[in-house]
Amino acid sequence: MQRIGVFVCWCGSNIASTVDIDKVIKEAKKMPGVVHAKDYQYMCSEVGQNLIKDAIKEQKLDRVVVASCSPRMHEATFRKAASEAGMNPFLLEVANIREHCSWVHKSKEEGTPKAIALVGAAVAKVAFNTGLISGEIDVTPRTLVIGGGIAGLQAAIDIADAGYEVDIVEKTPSIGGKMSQIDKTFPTLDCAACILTPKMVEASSHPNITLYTYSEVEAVSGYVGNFEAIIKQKARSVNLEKCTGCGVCTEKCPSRKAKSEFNEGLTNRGAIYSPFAQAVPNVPVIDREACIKFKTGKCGICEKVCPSGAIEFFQEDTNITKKYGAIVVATGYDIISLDKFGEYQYGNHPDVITSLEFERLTNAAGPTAGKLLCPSDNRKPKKVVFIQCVGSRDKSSRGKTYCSKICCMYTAKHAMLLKDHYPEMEAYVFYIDVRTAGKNFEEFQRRAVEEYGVQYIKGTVGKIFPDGEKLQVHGVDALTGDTIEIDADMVVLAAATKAQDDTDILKRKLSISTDTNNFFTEAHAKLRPVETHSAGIYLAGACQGPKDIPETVAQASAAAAKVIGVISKTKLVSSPCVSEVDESICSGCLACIKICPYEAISSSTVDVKENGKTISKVVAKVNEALCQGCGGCTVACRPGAIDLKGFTNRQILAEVDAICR
Amino acid sequence: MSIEAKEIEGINKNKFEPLIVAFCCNWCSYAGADLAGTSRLSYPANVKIIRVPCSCRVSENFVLRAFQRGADAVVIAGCHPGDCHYTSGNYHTRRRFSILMNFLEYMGIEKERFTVDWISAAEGHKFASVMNNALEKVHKLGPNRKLRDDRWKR
Amino acid sequence: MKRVKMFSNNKSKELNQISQMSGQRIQDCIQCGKCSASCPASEGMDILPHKVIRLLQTGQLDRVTESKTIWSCASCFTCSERCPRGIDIAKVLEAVRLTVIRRTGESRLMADDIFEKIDDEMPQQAIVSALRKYNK
Amino acid sequence: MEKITEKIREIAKLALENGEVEKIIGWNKGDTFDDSYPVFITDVDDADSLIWDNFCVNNLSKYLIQQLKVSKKIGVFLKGCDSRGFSQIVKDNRIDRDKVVIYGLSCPGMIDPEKVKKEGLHKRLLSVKRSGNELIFIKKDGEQKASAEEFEYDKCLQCRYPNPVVYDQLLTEPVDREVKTLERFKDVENLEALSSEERSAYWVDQFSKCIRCNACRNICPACSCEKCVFDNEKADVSGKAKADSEEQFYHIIRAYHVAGRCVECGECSRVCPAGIPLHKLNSKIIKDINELYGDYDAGVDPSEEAPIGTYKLDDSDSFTEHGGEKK
Amino acid sequence: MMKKILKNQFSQLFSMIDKSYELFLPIEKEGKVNFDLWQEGDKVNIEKLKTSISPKSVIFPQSETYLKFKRDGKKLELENVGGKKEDYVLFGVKHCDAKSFQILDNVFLEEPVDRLYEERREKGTIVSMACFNPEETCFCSSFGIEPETASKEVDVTTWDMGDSILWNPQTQKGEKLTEKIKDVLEDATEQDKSELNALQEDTKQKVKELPLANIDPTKITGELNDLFDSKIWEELSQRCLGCGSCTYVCPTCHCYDISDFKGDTSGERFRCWDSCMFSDFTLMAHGNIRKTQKERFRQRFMHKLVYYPNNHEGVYACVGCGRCVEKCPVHLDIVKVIKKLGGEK
Repeated sequence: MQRIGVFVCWCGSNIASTVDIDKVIKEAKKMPGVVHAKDYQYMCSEVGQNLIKDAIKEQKLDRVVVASCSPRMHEATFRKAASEAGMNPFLLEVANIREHCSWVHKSKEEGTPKAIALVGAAVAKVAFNTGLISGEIDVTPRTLVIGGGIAGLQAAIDIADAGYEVDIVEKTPSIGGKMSQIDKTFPTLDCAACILTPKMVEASSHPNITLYTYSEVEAVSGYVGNFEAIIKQKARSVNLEKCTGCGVCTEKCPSRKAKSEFNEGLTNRGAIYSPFAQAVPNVPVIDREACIKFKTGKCGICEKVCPSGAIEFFQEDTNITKKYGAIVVATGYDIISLDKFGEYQYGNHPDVITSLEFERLTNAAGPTAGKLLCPSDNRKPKKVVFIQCVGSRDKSSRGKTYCSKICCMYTAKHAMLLKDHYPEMEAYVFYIDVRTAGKNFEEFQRRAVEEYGVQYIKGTVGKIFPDGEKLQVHGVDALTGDTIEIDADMVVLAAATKAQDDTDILKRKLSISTDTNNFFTEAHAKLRPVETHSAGIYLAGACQGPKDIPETVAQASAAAAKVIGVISKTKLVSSPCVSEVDESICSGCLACIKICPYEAISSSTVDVKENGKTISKVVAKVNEALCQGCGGCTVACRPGAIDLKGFTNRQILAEVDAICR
Repeated sequence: MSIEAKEIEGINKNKFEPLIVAFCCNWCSYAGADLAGTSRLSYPANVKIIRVPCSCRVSENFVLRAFQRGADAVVIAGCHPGDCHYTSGNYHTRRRFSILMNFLEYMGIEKERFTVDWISAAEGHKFASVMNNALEKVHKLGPNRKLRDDRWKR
Repeated sequence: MKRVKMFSNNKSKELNQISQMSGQRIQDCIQCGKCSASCPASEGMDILPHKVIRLLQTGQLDRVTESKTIWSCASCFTCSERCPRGIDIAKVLEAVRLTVIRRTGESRLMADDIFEKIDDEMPQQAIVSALRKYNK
Repeated sequence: MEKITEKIREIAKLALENGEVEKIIGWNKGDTFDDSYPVFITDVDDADSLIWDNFCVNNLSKYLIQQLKVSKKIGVFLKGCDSRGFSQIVKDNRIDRDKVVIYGLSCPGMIDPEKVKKEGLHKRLLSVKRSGNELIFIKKDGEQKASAEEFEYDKCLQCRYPNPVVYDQLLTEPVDREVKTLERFKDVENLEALSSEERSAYWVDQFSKCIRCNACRNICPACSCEKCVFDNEKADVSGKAKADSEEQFYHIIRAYHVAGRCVECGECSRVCPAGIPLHKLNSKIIKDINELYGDYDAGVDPSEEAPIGTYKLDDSDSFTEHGGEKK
Repeated sequence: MMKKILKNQFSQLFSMIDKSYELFLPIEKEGKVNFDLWQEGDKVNIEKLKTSISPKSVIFPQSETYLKFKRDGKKLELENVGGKKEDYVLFGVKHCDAKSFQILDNVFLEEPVDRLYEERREKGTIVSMACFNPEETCFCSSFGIEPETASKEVDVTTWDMGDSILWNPQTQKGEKLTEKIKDVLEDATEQDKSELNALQEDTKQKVKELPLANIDPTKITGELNDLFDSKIWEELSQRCLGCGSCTYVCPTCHCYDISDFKGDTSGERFRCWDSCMFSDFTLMAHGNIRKTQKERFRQRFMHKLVYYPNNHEGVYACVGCGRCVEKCPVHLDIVKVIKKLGGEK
């Protein structure tokens, strides 16, 4: 028979006012196995905790029940106290008689019996508790950062600076991401390149950072502290070591059909190309779809002209397998396709462009060397119309229900820059609402209106009619109620942001979750904003939801801090409340494997003695480090061979019985 | 006090004191119950909560045992689909108990005695109202004799 | 300009009727003006479609029923197509027209009168939508 | 059927002789007309005792679980329903398909001795032969003919898979029986139509007959666990007393455990000494699964994912008041 | 003195008995006939040869609570319950089943006497019914039972003569019952008796022709150890499912398990049928002594055909009722064992 001690907390009047403490104590003493019952005003106080500790020692208690507030509140506190008194902390259970009892019931008539029932349940359960030992996991002090945009770079650099190895895996030939395409940044208007490129260089030159550009994460297995990732390095066809980045090959390449991704298709590039001047690594890559050599076997000019013999047509995709302690997902965002928005003529008329294209057109390193010219005939526009919320806040199938968050600000920026460079130009902005929450944002947007005279129109555009070189923009001013016509030279569409298309694939590789808009979901909207539900995997930047650069950088550093918190430990403590298999009962049907969201269960073959003969049989095996203790497997297991420590079938049934008295 | 609670109060006057066993997942519904408490929403004392890590930990054995031991209704509450702390647990809950609920009804146990619902950690009100509804239904139905083990005295 | 008592919660029965008849969630409108901007018949209107919705939001049904707008609407459904909030404005206007007609209780166009009204120039849809609008 | 019996014997001999298999599992004939029982043959000479007749109702595939622990390769004869049971056992990872040679037998429908007895035909009955849809009862005192339909097991009249769904060698011409698909869930619908009071009364009455012999469990091809939860002390659910609630618990859990795995062989009902229509439990679950998650026939297509143990994001949660809405 | 009752007076007869006894009759529900407490309106079926469950369930119920306990704080109260207080009549028992009662008596009434069983036996008045229509699965003759005659083991023997039954009390209990129902009884005529003889002769013939008539347990000879180690156990048990249907329908099987039902403050200790075929039958703290179905299977039949006869001057613990022959899901019945163990190929 156990020696169970019950400790009832008054929580001042919080519990005592609607629960007759003495009665609870009296009843508790009658409960099977209970040898000691005490109450105190504040069990969580030092005095209260000592009460428990002393009783454990003096009364030789081997189980403890504390009836107090929610276990989510103080279970840890009391278990710590118990272990300080030399008892295994998992031999203590908490009966929640505050949140679940005294606070929801008005009278002692109601509260007292329920409190007794809840204590009874806890006593019944604790009788079956067993001392559990937390496991220890080794930690690989290396981090995998997926995505080489500003978020990935920031996180990587922060982690690397703390003295830990980081690998960055970037899909495209160069790190830098969306930010590298941007001309200037709000609200300070300093040039994006000027603040980004140093970070890119730092990342590439940092002794602790390894870059895998033109690479993708093929598969991820393992668990916090011990992930194993397979990284696919796509064939670059150019030797990273040999290439000096002189750029001769890219100039001489005869194929000029491919659209430049970096310039949003406003210019063409060669089959062998490096995305942009400041690309890191500054080593070109051969686009095999476009390359004549690969299509026809002839050509090979780049090979001839290359002074350092770096061209290697024979290269093939290679897989690298590495171990990591933590993972940062920083895969960024994309913008929606505009085919469904026929009324704006995007794609039909070259002078209707997206904001990102506009960035390129105003960028000194862009196709027009920074001069704002109409793509149609390179004339200088006189009237430019900006349309916001193209697909944002859109419940129809054409767009996204959420606010893309950054458009208001960058549109203000665009309009302002435009007026700044070409005061004679007219800038019109159609908006539904202007949202400028953020440090110095409102001021920034107002400057566009008040100092630069950008014309803001509350309303939107119904249709655009191409009319010679002009674009007839038919809109409405919702405030005056007038329909408006503007003969514009250029229309800039603030297309909605969206999650990357391959989010789903990555999500499955990492077994993390996404929200209805396909952005990765954080563990808790407020309190765990950079964690995912899978321990050791963190989120940074727009892959978690639309963000501007300051927020992205902030979250990246936050993720870095979280990562360091993990990999700085040599060992991790794993919760002992995990599933365990009774091999003598397990039939090896492996129904549990299908249920487990963490791939914590695998099949293993064991030799068992069955009436004399030794036969090998298949059984389920739980990887305690992977198991998060949801208990799904225990229910999937028909014979009840798998049980969940801390929440065993016996314990829960005992609670049920106790409650039903 | 919520309207439902008021109504229940009225019914409580009569002798029948139902027993409701509620299995709540640690991350959403149990926290929701805590919130109900912190926000002093009242629901009747007939509801007794058992804490499980995830709604998918609730085995059909537990449900039946509760009925055997004289529970008048059983409630299972978990995170909303898509919000499961363990990413997919509640999806399994949803299938298992869709089947079990229909099956118990087929056995002659009134559907109203078995509730499964999604209650997030932020839905203290929902927790209270779900419990109150469950109780209201049970009051309409009266005590549960089906599946009940006569040898078990309550 | 007349002063309206805003957001008087006493939504008239008819207003509910309108959202019921149309099956549209009027409260979803964020006044972007897309409907008005894309309306081909807006010249003939005294109140633009987005304003109609706004007035309905604020419970000023009468200002809508009195307006020309509801009769100048060609039921071409462009607004419905383009509305980013997925509101079928045409349906809403249709519902308003119905309410008016139910009040007065007589159709403005009888099926029998159609034939003499037909001329070969007139597109089929015009007749159909005319009947749809004026005959209840 | 005699012809096929011959075939069976040859094949068994051959397989044993050339060492293709170590053991053959088939049927033998006993003393009474309906006594066709499972037999395990390792010796070529015993092959001649094998038979195939109207009473080979036993599904031999479940024996493979035990037998394959000691044998490397086994040959087994399977009917349509048996083959579904076999596939399910393979799917449940209890046996290795490659260790089995399946000789498929298309089944004309097995004869229910109870029905024979009801007609009083069992007296002095020596054997029952079948030609087409006609049965010939051979008795000490002359013969008697009758239509097979009247004597087949109810479950056979409902059979949708008379031909094996998996086999290495088919020993018979495929048969095709027209099935009244509408009647598949008739029993269930009839019960569903009742009030919950009536339903509960019905089942309480049925279960009160249960003597806890576990025949339903032990014959069931889906009940292939090494140790059943009801034999597992730790699970704390096994009550041996003859008490209503215990029986109800047992049968509800058993039906629930075979959810999505029941192959509708109807053996549970056949073997129940108390005559409880246990298949009505499984049918209900099958019906619901089909309605909720799409038609699924256990043990037919191994590649198809079983409906329990998996999920779809847009599964409806019929039970919540607000339906299957996802956040 | 032999009596006679017309069948059209049965309902009268039953309600008469019902006045002073609890009356157990073979009652038909959904085609299945079993012995059950008779209530007005029940469908009584005395033709049915084999009830699904043998009438042992009346003198030895499947589950019987015999001890109740109550806990108050740390105090424990105990109370003996169970057994049988009311007199009862068990009507329509066939000879094979009647014989089985004797076999059970040998077990339960030997020292130490089983209180519950003893009570049930004392309170019971057994009325048997001879049978004239043995079935293909019957082999009671193999155990010296003459189904058509009056069996010694019962208080009253009856014969079904078609529109009437003949009634022959054999013990005091029998006489006492006869006295209580004399109003419906009339004396049997000579003609009745000659008809009876005819029927009995006819039955003797039928029995000889039964397919299982030639089953002979006495062929089982030889050293106990040899029988124990016989290879047939391996061979036969292969196909045993390990279910308990044979045990639970068997009129002579009498193993039971003792178990507690624990309530909160109260609970009860009960005994219930158990089957030596179940894997956990001999499960003990150190493990299971009968590891495979072979051992369990062997135990069951060695007990019936060897151990029991050895301990009870040659009486076999089988009465040839043939229920196992009918009910075994895989036709693995005692007949096959007797044959094999008797040396048949």
